[in-house]
Amino acid sequence: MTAVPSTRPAPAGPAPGATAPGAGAARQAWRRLRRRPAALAAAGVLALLVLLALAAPLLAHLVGQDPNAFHDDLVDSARGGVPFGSFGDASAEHWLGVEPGTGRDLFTRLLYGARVSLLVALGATVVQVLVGIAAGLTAALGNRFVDAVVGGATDVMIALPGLVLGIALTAVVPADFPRPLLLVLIIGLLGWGGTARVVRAQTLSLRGLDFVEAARLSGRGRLAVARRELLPSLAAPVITYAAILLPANMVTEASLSFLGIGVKPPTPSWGQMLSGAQTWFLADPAYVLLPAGLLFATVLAFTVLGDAVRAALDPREAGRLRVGARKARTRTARTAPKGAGE
Amino acid sequence: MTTHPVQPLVDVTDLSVEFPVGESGASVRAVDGLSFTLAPGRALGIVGESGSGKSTVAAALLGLHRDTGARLTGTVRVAGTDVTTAGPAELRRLRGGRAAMVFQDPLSSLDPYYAVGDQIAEVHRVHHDVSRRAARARAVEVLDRVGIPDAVRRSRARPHEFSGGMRQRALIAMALACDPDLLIADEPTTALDVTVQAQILDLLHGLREERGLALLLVTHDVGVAAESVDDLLVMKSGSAVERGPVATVLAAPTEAYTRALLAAVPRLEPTDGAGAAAPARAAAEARVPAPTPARPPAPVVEAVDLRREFGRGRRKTTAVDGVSLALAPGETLGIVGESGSGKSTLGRMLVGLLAPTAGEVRHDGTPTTGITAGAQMVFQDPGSSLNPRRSIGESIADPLRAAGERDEGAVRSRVAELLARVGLDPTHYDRYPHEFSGGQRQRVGIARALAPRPRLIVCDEPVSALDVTTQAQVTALLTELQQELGLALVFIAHDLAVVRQVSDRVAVMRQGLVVEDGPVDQVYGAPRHPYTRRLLSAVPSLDPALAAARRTDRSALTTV
Amino acid sequence: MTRFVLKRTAAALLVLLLLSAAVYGLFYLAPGDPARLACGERCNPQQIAQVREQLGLNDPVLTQYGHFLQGLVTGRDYSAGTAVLHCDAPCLGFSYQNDQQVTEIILDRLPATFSLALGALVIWLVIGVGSGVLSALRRGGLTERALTVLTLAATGTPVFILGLLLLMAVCAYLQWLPFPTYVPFSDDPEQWAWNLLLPWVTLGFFESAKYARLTRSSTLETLAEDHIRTFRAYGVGERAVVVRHALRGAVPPVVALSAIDLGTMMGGAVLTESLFGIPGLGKTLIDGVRVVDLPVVVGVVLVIGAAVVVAGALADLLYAAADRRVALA
Amino acid sequence: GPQDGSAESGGATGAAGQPRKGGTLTVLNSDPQNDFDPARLYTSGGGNVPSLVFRTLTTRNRENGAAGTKVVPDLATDTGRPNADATEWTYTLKDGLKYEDGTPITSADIKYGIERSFAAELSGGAPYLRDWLVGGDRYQGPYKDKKGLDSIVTPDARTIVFKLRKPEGEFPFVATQTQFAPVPKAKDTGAKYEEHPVSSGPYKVVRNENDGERLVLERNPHWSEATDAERKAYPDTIDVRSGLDPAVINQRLSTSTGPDAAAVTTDTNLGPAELAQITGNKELASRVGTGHFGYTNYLAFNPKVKPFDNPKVRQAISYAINRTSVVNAAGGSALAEAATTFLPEQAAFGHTPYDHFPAGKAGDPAKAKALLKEAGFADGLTVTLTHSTAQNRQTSPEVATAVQQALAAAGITVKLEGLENNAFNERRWDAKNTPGFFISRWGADWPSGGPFLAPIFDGRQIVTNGSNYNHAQLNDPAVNKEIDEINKLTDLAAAAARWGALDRKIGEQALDVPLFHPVYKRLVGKDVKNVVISDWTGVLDISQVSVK
Ligand SMILES: Nc1ncnc2c1ncn2[C@@H]1O[C@H](COP(=O)(O)OP(=O)(O)OP(=O)(O)O)[C@@H](O)[C@H]1O
Ligand SMILES: Nc1ncnc2c1ncn2[C@@H]1O[C@H](COP(=O)(O)OP(=O)(O)OP(=O)(O)O)[C@@H](O)[C@H]1O
Ligand SMILES: [Mg+2]
Ligand SMILES: [Mg+2]
Repeated sequence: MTAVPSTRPAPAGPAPGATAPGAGAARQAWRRLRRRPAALAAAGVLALLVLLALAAPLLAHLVGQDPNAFHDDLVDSARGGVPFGSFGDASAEHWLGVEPGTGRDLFTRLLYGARVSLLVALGATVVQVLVGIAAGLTAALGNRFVDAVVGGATDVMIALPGLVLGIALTAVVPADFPRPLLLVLIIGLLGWGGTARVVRAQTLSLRGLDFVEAARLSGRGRLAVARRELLPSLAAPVITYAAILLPANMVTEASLSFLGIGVKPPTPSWGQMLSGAQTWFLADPAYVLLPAGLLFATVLAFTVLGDAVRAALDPREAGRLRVGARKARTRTARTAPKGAGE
Repeated sequence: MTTHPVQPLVDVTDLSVEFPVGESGASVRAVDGLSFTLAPGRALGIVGESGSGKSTVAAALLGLHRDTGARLTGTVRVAGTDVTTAGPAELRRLRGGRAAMVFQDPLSSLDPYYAVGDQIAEVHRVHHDVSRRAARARAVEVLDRVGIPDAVRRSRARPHEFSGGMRQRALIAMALACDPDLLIADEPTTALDVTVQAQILDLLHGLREERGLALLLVTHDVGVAAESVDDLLVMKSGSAVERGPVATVLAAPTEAYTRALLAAVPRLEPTDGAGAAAPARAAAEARVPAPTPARPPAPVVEAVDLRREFGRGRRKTTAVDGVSLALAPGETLGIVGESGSGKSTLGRMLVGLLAPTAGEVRHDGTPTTGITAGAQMVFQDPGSSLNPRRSIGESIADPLRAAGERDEGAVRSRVAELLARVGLDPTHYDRYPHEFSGGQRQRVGIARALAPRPRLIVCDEPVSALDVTTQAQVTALLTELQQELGLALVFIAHDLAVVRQVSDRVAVMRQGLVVEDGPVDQVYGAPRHPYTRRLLSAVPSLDPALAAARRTDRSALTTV
Repeated sequence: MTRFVLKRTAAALLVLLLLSAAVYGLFYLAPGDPARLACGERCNPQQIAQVREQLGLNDPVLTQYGHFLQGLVTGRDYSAGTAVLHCDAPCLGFSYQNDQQVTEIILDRLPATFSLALGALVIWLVIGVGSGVLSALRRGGLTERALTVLTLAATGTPVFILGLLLLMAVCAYLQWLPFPTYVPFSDDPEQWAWNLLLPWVTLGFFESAKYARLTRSSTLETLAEDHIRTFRAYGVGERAVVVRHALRGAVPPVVALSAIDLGTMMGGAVLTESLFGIPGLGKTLIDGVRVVDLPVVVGVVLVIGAAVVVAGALADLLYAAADRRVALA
Repeated sequence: GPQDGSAESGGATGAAGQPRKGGTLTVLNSDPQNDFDPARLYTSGGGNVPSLVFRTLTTRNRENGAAGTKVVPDLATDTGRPNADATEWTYTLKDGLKYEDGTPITSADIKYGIERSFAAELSGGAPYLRDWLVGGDRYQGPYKDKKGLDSIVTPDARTIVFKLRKPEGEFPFVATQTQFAPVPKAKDTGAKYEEHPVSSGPYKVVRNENDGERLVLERNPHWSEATDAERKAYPDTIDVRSGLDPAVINQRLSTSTGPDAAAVTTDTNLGPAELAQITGNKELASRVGTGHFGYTNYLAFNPKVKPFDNPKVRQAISYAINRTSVVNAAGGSALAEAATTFLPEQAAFGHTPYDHFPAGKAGDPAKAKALLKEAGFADGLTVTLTHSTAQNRQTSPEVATAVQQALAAAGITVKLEGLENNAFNERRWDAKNTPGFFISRWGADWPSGGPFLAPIFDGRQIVTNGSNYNHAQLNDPAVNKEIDEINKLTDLAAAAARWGALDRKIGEQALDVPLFHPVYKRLVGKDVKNVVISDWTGVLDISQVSVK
């Protein structure tokens, strides 16, 4: 095969290893993604969850259950309200059994809970990522002073305990302010430090690259350069990081519920169910295992998918195992410090 | 050193290497039925354009393809070991113990976290059952041998504290530490500038003479090979096209491919014969009016006592230290000098990417600060000068859009026009950089520089990362464009031969200062500054006999 | 180096100032009247007024904050009824809920928090880095997958559930260990360790997945670097290559993250502390927030802030030490 | 008291056999003994442990059940001798009373102890002394006001006389509070006193770490059994470990291994989940002590807020309530007993049964709808219910949702307003800003109807610049007068009957909807004997427990 056009100066075919012509970056990433069965499975699980969450009212209607309706007849009041039957009194009516104490239908509550949990976790992640990118870019592109200020703000945010902020916020925001949004804000505003750090580091290393300089020469303003040249390159590390943040946010939502700053009852969320279920795992294991299992599956799926997306976005992982030289050449040109010469 | 003289040290028969690529099943055949032998103590050079499979062969000799998914067929015997079938332990003994490899990139080939001496000692201890202390002593000894001054102290330094040349010496020292019979050097000097390159080549030569090492030198620079080897093997697309004693192959190539390859090599000698770019330069030269003292045209760009410092306090370096120059329309100024002499810094100040600490830059007579539309730049590394995540069309269209062009059709047609102009398929607007070869990417870079119709283009080492044939194409394109558009060009390179081919005038830089400047023929023909003379003598020659003579010259010069 | 330290210190002081101001501000918003809470159940209005006066809550917030800052620099006096208590500079204030100087409270609680964080650090480094390396070595294999799922299981389970499960399994069901009660190191180092084992494992396990992933990806990244090829080409065995050279590349990010995590954990791993009854700062903070004990909350938040800043600087230093290519800014 | 910090309440079996002296009793608690100063503890005595260290003029009768609601002498020879109109109470100290250091206890020490409780530095404690003693409302405590409180007179070292502003027939109950414990002036270290309070009881403090997180008590050699009829003091050592998670405490008690076999808790109840497990296990069930403490959880109305000004609306809600759901939300029938009266179901309170708006087990939505229609809300009604977000199963979201569901059946849409616990308490006790409809609860400071009804329904106790417990701001001269009359009685049985009748009468106005009375269930370790649970505290009496 011909690796590089030899003496022929005329237009030549694509270089070796190139994918089919005309494919956009996104399409190529998708193609790489498609080759990973684990990623596809993860995406499938997530899609199913989202679908179920979206269709919660419909499904609840179909199975004929109201997630908030009490069923006092299904729980044993003398024994702390534990459901009568085994496995949370699962039955043809209540597929996954009922909640201890209230006898509310667990299946529909889990469905509705998914809405809140996914919404809060995704929302918080979006906030963290957006604020993190903004802060990271500002720090990296601004002067020393700006960098120091943003760095300080990051430290302040990391050190502020979520509980103090949460309680203070719940006190000032009006009672009818939507709780999920409040949770998104609390978790999001406290958790952007990591993203900011990642973005800052990445931007610093990208800033001096030739293509960024070339873009500056084209006469574009700073912002336009940052948006067009830097942002796309930040996608991979940010996605990786977001895949770590997302499950962490779900767990945080659970912990906040545990501390009483969660969503408003009777709206369920997995986190809230989990914190309520805490003590029930010996008396009524189903009550704990269901939300815990769902949370775990979601975390696993997000992680696997995140890993795969990051890999797919990284051209280095395009399937070529290099013995070395070619990659090395470009790399040194980028990162090698200017030697003093011999 | 105990091998039987009758048995070749390296015996490669019918070697093929295939790499799996892309989707299921597809593969690239990097080496295709190659056979050769290397006797103990001899030196074999493998030359060929980029991608011809040279590095793959070198790696195959040490079995480095194991577990990478590559498929090897044929036999490879090195120092009595069958590399394709040897067990892991045997292979480890071979690696380093019998045959040692020196890699192309000296910085990334050493572990940044450990002291250089420790790394050499570690490798030494793999092959010799000695104490840590003895291994350290050995490391110091070999470092001293390769000419690292103050080796005891320097052995404790980490790679980043070494300059490029020193690092390459350290890698050679690492190879020596294990007492191998064979040294495999894969482009050992590509990342270095000419003077350092000459030193390394001299070192290799000295070691061979001293220890009777066999050498397998992989390079795309025919000049480097000419200086250092006994036999030459020319590769193309994974197979050998020609082989024989170096003098014969260079002087009387039998294959057309070899002839083309040789023809593409830029020469230092003022021959107007071969060399793809030479005619172009001649034409350009003809256009430039002879120095007319009457009224010189207003210079396109003018540097007035430019200075630039980096860092503060003790770390302060003066990259450019008071440079003044001027460039007329249609003129090409070559800038040469060793690494770190301030060439890029100067170039970046000329286009406004970097603000000078003192002095000023004038475009068409008016002082400017910051970026000006009339000045563009072509970067050294085609890999990193294009955003891998944007299509090339978008990159080229950037200046047009920045200038306020909103009509999509107009943008596209202008980009197509530019692509055609630099010799690319005009329909490739939506392709991404990685779908192009190095030379093609450099063309894209040039097209982007042309887009805002600049009056000045600063080319910072535009061809250093390309192999000779591609190099020739790109230089030819540049001169052609200049001629056609009346551009002023600043051409930065450390390759003196290339500079000679394209430039009208040349400036030699050293430590931020222009030590000599003038018309090319004058500077190359009768260098006044000793530094210029040293630079020129370091350029490898295609004639092995001349190379030997130069080597003697050099040792004389450096002892001065 | 001195420059670095000076600059960092100045920046740290600024951060701490901002933090204390932020906490004062937030408290202004937070519900709960400190005087009423300090006074106790069913205090009558006169009593509350007395307590409010006593706590200095009648001053404007800014004055209160000023007093706080002044106390930091010069120390303050507090009335304890029979005598006047002097709180030496840096005085973080006096908690009327606890009748103790905040500095004392923090010093009392710090050992427990520190014990918990340090042990957890060891666990997450061992589990996280260990499994990270193992999965880098066995990439694509069954071991890697099993490790990934295991560490993710730990991360995907809220720490209060994880801890409770462990506690029930180990102490109640299997009865391998008695139920842990915190024993200070100074009392009995051996008991200290035994009693902290479960909290360590809980927290360490919970955090480990993050480290496993970080280690794995950094190790893989380093393995793809050119210098690794050098050592392979010189016959260095695969294990030595990974452990001596590739793992080294994972050290800086792991160190940096550990430093940050340790820093924030100085504020106490609230849930773990309360589950296992460890008298640490986290619980102190939560209780402080609940009863609106401003001096305690400000004090603990400042400790966290200081730890975060110090950890950040330390991470930078370690980074620079591990990789001299990175200059100290 | 109005809050839950002192949640205490009688009768478990524990290990069989005769109690003997010796051994170490471990106490596993969730809340540390932050306050260990007698001046700062509330009426319930701060979770029982302090009563091992502080003796008071009178004390609770340490017996199971209803007998435990009686007040008996402690340091004093009797429960107090009132003058004719019960405005002056005289006590005489027993002979041979000593502190842990052997010095004698005098009446001046008791006076000093009470005076300390007026100091702002030592805030806390109940309001009664301040409200009742002559000059109590202005006294600033012995640190600011060295002269002392004139209304406490100590004619000799064994006699002490209290002068009250108005008749208080229940003064002996108040004299059980730790404020009536002697404090030697010479040993007073102000706010630091709690680190090592000087013991007058059977045990003294030998270790007090982290502000009461770890307490170790050992025998006080100077305590004499002869002077103390109430405290048994079987164990040699009491080791209190607090700061534990409630789930962990209960699990440890149920596993009962090692020192946990001789362990009790003074602050952690069994939750519903634990109860579900335990009821199936005979051995465990035998170790559960059940107690009743005078507490009522109710829905409170503020008639100043529309539509709660309309009695028909309040009645409709009373009819609609589903007490089965509410009880389940509070942990099931074993942990909560459905209530229709405001007074707890104990004779000491004067409980008189009534159910003015019978809702049955599951509520009567039809009746509720009818009443709403009469009130002009034929198309239903939307109201806001304020509750706390604390996970306490008392004023918590669980209870609120149960109410919400029940009212939904009657066409009342309930919007929930969950407040952080501090904010919730501030709101519900803020006269100017009381929510129209909220979940509340009230507990007795001593087993009598007085402290139960007076703060809630006495019009003179409406407080506009502090905590107001009269949520309905009821100011009915007839009610006020009756309260004054009952307070004059020193015959407690007669008083109880009248409190009961008053409760029944007020109940007709539907100013609140009684929901349930909580029941306390607590586990003890398997070696714990002599578990005594009085109806006064509702929880086991630590002074009676033996571990041998
Ligand atoms: N690991 C690999 N996987 C797939 N293809 C590879 C791999 N290594 C090399 N190739 C391909 O094999 C061919 C020969 O590569 P090789 O690196 O040996 O060339 P070379 O002659 O050394 O080139 P250069 O001068 O650029 O170093 C090229 O087309 C290259 O793209
Ligand atoms: N951004 C920078 N910060 C600090 N020092 C710099 C910077 N850029 C260049 N230098 C220093 O300025 C000097 C000149 O660098 P410059 O890049 O101009 O050299 P060059 O001649 O282009 O070398 P090369 O041939 O390696 O490209 C070097 O000593 C280099 O270390
Ligand atoms: Mg190569
Ligand atoms: Mg340069």
